[in-house]
Amino acid sequence: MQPINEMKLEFLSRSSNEAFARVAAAAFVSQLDPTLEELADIKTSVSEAVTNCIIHGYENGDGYIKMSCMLYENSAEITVSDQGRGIDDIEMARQPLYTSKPELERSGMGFTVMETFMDEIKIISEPGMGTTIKMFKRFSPK
Amino acid sequence: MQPINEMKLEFLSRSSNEAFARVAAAAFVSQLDPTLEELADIKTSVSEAVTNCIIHGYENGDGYIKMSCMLYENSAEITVSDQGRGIDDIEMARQPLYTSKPELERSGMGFTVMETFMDEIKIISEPGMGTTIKMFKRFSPK
Amino acid sequence: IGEIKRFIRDDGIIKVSRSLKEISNKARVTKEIMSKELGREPSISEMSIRLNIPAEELVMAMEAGCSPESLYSTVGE
Ligand SMILES: Nc1ncnc2c1ncn2[C@@H]1O[C@H](COP(=O)(O)OP(=O)(O)O)[C@@H](O)[C@H]1O
Ligand SMILES: Nc1ncnc2c1ncn2[C@@H]1O[C@H](COP(=O)(O)OP(=O)(O)O)[C@@H](O)[C@H]1O
Ligand SMILES: [Mg+2]
Ligand SMILES: [Mg+2]
Repeated sequence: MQPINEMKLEFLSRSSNEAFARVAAAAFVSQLDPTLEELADIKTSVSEAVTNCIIHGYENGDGYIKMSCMLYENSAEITVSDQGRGIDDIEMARQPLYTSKPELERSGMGFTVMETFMDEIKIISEPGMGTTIKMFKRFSPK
Repeated sequence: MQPINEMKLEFLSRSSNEAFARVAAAAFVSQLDPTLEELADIKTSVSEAVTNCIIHGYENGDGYIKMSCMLYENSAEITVSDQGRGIDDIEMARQPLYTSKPELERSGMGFTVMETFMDEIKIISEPGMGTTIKMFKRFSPK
Repeated sequence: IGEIKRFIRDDGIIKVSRSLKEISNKARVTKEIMSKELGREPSISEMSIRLNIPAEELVMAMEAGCSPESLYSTVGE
């Protein structure tokens, strides 16, 4: 499947960049004319993925986060990745309510939110190498 | 001078991406808390630079455009570049009203607009290699 | 809220373009009011606080109202 449009973004792992990444994804996906609710789903999922890179991937240290966005006729694929610490046990990380940082009052619901709001998510991660989240969303036909 | 924040963006040379690049730049720069007028200056200048890459750099063909944005305490540097045809005579290109595409009803005022709305612009270009525009803007102190 | 939901369902779907335009209109009015109050242009964060919308979101919404060739202005209406 050939994307009809494409962008790639790279930014520092600062919490101030979470809102920026969310708006950048929303502004780009708006080209597909989604509904408000579909756009909110995208924004929430991007927020969760980027926050995970900042807090878990780089543990609030400095690093670069990459986000790419491919648009298709009626769908979008968004990839968010870091080169941080990686995930030891992906199955466990996916469980609702599981968090490795309960001391930070994390809810452990990030991946569950992404799975609920997007049509498909894929987690690729290697300890010490980093984490890539691929999220796919189909939009209601016009 | 160390930037306090930084982002890099890459996207296809589609005219629909001009508005996207403008929003992305403005959203990122909004972290410095500019006035609406300063933001409008940034948006207009980014529009002109990106449009030039699409129309002149790639002559409406396919190519990638890069935009990067560095934030400093009270200023921002935005770089827009293409790997398209390049500019033969930069001095001439900078002249108000000069356009190499009068048949497209271009106004020839793109560089003049950037020079007016930004504090500094630098044009780096080589025929056959591409063009890079560096724009610098200082914001009113709070 | 029930009312709003019913409206959403009856109407099918609310397009992003419309909601952004509403925020954009609100922003324009707020900017005028604040400029008078302050005797200068408000900054984006001052507007963001007044409208209770994150600065980045406000920037995106304002795009909807200002340009004829904007991403959001024509589609779906
Ligand atoms: N980018 C990442 N890098 C390293 N670990 C991650 C990353 N994203 C998620 N994780 C791991 O997966 C767990 C579950 O993530 P999530 O469902 O978002 O919950 P929370 O962020 O609230 O802990 C995290 O606690 C963390 O251990
Ligand atoms: N990215 C670019 N690649 C190649 N040529 C360019 C580029 N940007 C500007 N130019 C050249 O500089 C000229 C002046 O640009 P500008 O002031 O924006 O006027 P206009 O776009 O209306 O022609 C253009 O007509 C073109 O010849
Ligand atoms: Mg999380
Ligand atoms: Mg021009």
